[in-house]
Amino acid sequence: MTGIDLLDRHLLSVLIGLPTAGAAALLFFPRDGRKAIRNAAFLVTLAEFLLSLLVVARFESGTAAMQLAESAPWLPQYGIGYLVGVDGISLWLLMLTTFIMPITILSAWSAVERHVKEFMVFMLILETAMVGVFVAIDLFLFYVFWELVLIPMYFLIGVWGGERRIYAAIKFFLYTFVGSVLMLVAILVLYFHHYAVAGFYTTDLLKLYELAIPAKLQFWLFAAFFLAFAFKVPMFPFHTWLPDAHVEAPTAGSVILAAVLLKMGTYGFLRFSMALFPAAAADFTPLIATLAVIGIVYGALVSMVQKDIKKLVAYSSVSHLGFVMLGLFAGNLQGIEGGILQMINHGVSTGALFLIVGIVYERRHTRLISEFGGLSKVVPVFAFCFMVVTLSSIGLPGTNGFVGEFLILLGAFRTHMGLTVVAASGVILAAVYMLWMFQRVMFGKVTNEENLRLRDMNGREIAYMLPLLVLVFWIGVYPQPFLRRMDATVHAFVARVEAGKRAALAEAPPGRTMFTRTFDARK
Amino acid sequence: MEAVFFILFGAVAVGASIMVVTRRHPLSSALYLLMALFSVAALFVLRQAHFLAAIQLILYAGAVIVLFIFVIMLINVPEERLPSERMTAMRVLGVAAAGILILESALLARRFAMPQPPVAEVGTVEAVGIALFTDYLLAFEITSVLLLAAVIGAISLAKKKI
Amino acid sequence: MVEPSAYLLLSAILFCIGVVGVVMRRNVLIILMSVELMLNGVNVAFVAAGSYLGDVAGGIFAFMVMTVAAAEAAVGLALLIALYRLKETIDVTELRILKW
Amino acid sequence: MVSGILDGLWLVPALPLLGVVLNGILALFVERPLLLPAAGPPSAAAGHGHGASYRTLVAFIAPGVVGAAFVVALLCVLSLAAAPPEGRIFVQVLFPWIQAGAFTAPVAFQLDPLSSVMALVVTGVGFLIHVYSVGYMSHERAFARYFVYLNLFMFAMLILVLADNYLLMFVGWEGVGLCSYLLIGFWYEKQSAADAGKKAFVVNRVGDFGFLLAMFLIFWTFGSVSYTEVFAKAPLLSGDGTLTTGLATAITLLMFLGAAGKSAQIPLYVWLPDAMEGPTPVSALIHAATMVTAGVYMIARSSALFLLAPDTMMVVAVIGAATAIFSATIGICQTDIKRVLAYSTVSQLGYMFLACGVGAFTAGIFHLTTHAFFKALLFLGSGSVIHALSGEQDMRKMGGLKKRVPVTFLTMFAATLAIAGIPGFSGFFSKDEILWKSFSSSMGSPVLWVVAAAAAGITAFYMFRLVFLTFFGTSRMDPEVEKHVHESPWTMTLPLSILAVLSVIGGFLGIPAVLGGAFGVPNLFEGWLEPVFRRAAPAAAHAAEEAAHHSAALEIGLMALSVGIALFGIGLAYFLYRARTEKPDEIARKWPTVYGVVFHKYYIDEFYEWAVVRRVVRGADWLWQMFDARFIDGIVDGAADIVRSAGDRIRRLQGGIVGGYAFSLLAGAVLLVGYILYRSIVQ
Repeated sequence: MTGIDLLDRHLLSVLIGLPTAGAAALLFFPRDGRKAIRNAAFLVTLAEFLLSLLVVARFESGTAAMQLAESAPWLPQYGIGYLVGVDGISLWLLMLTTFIMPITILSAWSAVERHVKEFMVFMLILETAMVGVFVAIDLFLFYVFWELVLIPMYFLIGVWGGERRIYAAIKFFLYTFVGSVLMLVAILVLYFHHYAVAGFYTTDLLKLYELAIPAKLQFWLFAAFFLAFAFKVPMFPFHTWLPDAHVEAPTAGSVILAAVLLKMGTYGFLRFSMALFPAAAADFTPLIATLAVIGIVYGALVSMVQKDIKKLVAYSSVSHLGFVMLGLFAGNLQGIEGGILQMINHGVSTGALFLIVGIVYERRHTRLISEFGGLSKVVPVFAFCFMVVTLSSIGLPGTNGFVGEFLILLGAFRTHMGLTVVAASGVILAAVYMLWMFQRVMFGKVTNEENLRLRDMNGREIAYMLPLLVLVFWIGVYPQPFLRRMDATVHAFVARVEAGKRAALAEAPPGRTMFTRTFDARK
Repeated sequence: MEAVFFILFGAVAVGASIMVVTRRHPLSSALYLLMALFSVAALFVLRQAHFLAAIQLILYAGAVIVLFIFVIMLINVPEERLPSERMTAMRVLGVAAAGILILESALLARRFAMPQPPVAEVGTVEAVGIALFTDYLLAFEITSVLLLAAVIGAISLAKKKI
Repeated sequence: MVEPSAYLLLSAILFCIGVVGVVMRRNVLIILMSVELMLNGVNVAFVAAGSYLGDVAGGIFAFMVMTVAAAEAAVGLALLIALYRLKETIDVTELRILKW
Repeated sequence: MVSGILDGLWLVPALPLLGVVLNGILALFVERPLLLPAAGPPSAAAGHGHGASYRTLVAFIAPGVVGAAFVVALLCVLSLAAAPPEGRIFVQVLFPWIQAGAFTAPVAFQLDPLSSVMALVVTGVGFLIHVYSVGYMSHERAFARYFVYLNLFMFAMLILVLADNYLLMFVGWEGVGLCSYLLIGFWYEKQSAADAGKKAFVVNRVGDFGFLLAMFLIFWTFGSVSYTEVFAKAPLLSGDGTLTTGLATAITLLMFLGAAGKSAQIPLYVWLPDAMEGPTPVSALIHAATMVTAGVYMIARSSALFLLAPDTMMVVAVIGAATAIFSATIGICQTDIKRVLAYSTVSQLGYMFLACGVGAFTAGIFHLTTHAFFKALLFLGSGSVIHALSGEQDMRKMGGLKKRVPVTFLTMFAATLAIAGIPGFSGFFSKDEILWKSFSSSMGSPVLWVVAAAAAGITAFYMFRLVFLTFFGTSRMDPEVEKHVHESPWTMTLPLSILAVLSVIGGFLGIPAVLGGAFGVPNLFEGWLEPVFRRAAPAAAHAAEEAAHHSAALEIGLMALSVGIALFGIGLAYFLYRARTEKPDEIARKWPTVYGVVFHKYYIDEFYEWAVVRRVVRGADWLWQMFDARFIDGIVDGAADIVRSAGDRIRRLQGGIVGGYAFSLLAGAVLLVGYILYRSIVQ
């Protein structure tokens, strides 16, 4: 009984700690016992997922407060604490993380033959870091997890990647690191500003939310946070690390990268940039929405002309993440809920697409579209899965992609009508590039002899694809369970951002643009 | 009186030092080094540092220079295989920088006016000995450890196979 | 009566001659000797300062420097022998394995 | 409010979905393994060997569920009809689908006279085509897969017509687009088929883009996407100035873009002719009878909004008329039997849009219904011909089939008479209604009538050209093909016969008042649909009343004139393709330019290819190669290169040469001492 209680009270800490504990245990496994290592890693991630289901069970959808919160002093003299909790924004991202991990472990079953133990250890550490990012509500703790994510990912790309893995790994690392360093500076500024205003040091996010920050300072802080998150998302024009990282990363790495790591950027915008600096967010909105829309169209166009399937999917991520950003910066309930849902959708659909690419790659060791053709006939189960995932990525009604994209566009239409019209054309382009690719890979006659001997998906592959397909249809047909749990939080969020915006407008006369306001204030 | 000896030995020390760094064969350098060290020992005597002057002679002349000469003889690099010395930009710059450093030091040295000496006997064997075995005992002991390490290090490096 | 600054200047000159030796010469043996010169230059300053200030610490430091110099000469020459065996040269520019 | 049997409304779309699931299981687990290359060399035996039993099962399930859906729909409609005209609307809410703040869209079905007509047409014609498919596709190896798609299509189409809000309609809208994609590309090993499928989907998406934006405007204007609420609020909001004419025009134009994409109107019609790459029953079901009429349905459904935007109505009417005559002229020169029918479909859809554009929604829906009968029949008949000729589709290699396939000939001939507008056949009533309304309605004009009547004449001409080339004259078939000519099995001829009967008598459902009134026969169709359009838009009723001001004599006169034009078209066809068969070639030789342009479909496809497709692809390639790889990555890599080369220079200081290190030591000492000196001087 007490054990259950203890678990309940420290559920999030257990979720953070479990994978690392698993990783530590893996260190004692004999190096040659690959099978045992794989099984153990899978069991750990599966246990993590099952435990995380408890979070959903315990989650109260009626409140905007942080739930399952835990706090413990960490560096009390600096006001830094170990504070974790979930709300409607982070809940599904947390779930997505724990959900996708067992799947990626399964996908790496036979794809990773070298250094299996190290691979699994890195994967598990990565999971700890990702879970930590989504549940941390202390700025310092968040930053620690944020940076911790980089390390295992760097190695996953750099060690188990493709031919240009070193280039890709370093590019990935430096790109995101440049951003996070700026963020660190902004965090410190915020930290000292809080001291100057409130008289004590803290990195507790909820306390920082209550801080009134002058618009001028908000501008610079937002700009610093913006770069950190924009690199991670990645927003156009900061996206070029993504295709390289995706193409070179092993399948499992790509899946995690697409499903979770990119979401850290969008989540950061929501949790930090917009919530802490509402006035600056309002100022930046036109810029960000424009970049998002450029990203949507640009990503789609560039996807269209790719010759490598994986690169195509990577660029399509740029396009999809543009949708997410547009939704978040629509600033209304529909847009933000759509944005959050689309984060999940993108995790599911694009994750699945990378798994699909991984399946062919494992068999043919090539990802060039021109190498394929007519696969439908040879590998029917694969064709079916591929089709469903493709349609979900296109955003066909009845699949998850539609619900997210629809809500985003619906919300954004209210606030940025012209941009939304352009963004909606991304829906057309998505059909063009995905179907064209699908056609070239799956339809036509089998022109390459090697493709005739292709094996269809085996039981393990079907086993990890199936949950994704179920989710595709579940969110597509009945998204209510997902949306309802966001409602209260997003409502409160929109209200807070609006209030912050109004306060800032009261401070500076309306009608000023972002730059005039900021730079005038300096005189 | 001190001034005469200072100029004499100082000039010998500088001259010998210049010869050390300019001789082609290391053996000549070693002998000039010996001369420079003698001069420095004499300067020590001028400053009443008798103990150090003695040590200077015993340690350098008796041990270090002998060691140098021993090594020179041991490896016995033939004349033609001695490294050829060319003037390079870096060397010219090095000399120039050294010149500047001397100049700077000279200017700096003039600015540090030292108090007139309370003539206390600080360089005698007795004074140094008492200091070494009281205030600086730990440092002194550590010196012995350093020497031990040097001995072991030298042996293990110079031995053909360990 | 000799000004203290004269000793300091002499010390600087000896030191700088040693530096020039280190910078200019390629013969490892001579470089090692130049290092000895530099140390001696420093010692002059120590001894002079100690005696002018009436502080025994100057002498003690000079003593320590000598010890280090002896150790350095021993280890340095041992290294030289080892290197000579390996590379058959005492040209310092050819001993570049310090940077791989 | 009616209920009882109506509570089973959800079964109508659910039954085909059940078929999808069942057939899907059979397709994946029974049929797929048989089709794998590893399972041995491909042979027709796969269809009749040990896999035969599952095929029988599929052949029962697929048409069975659709038939059952038809029965349920019929029962529902009958029970709806029992209610008084004003109460003929039934909404069944199943579960909330998307809810976010004020936005809410449930999965809910609405049965009213309009959707019941559509549901009956879709399930009825759909059922017949399913039965036909069993025969037509009997040699197909992926038998179950075909029926999975077909059932899925029925499901999506029924969602489309039964939805009670725009969002759910959009689900069906995209769903049918998907099935169209799957079915056009059914023989995906054929490059042209896969291309055509993709083209259809993408062009449809262009339309969907319009629909989607229209939906956003509707939501932010009306605060809802449910039909009932939107139509109820439309007059109110337009009264208080919230819904300006400009806004209404924007909404409806965007919707029309959607409709034009789905219903293949100018400028988005290009996908439909290519869609003939799909199996013929698919062309009949999707690309003639049901899916392509979704645009018409959508406009009729939104009549309340369209009537608030006169400019849009004019655009719809003009585009409809233009499409009608434009594609009719292309139909003249086509040699592929299915392509002739495809352009004919585009042309007939133009009529329906013309009807909607002049406010005659009832006429549009009526034509939709009769067109579903006779055009499905024409396609199925052509399918039967193709089946008989072992896959030959070129009319120049047919001829004299009248005796060889009598049932097919008779039924197709009936359909031809119907489409040509011969009095007494269904097409006559519906087409003439449209012609009359386009002339007489307050939104119509004589110009529209002239264009439409001319198109009717051309239609009669090319349809009879088709019949003469195919069934009359001497055989031009390959001898090898000729040996195997046979009449189709009953599964195919039975649906043909039923559809033929409907094509002949279907028109009597909606006899124009001017003809029927004399005999006391009411216009059943109009009476049935009237509540929908009156409730939605009193203005429509107003327009209809205005039409009544014109004299009956004028109406009869115009009717006779249009019949005359049609007969002239038939006569010309007889002259050119029966009496003087050498003439057509002569004409083609005489005016090669004109003939060439028409034969190549006015080079519209080539124009799109040149103006849109190639530009976009090249532009995208440029973006990738130049902007992404050179510019952005140039900056990124350039920054890295600067750091690297700087590092490379600095690295040389640490070249491992002791002198170098000593020198930097010396330099450091110089600087340090210099600094100390400087400080001591400054102080």
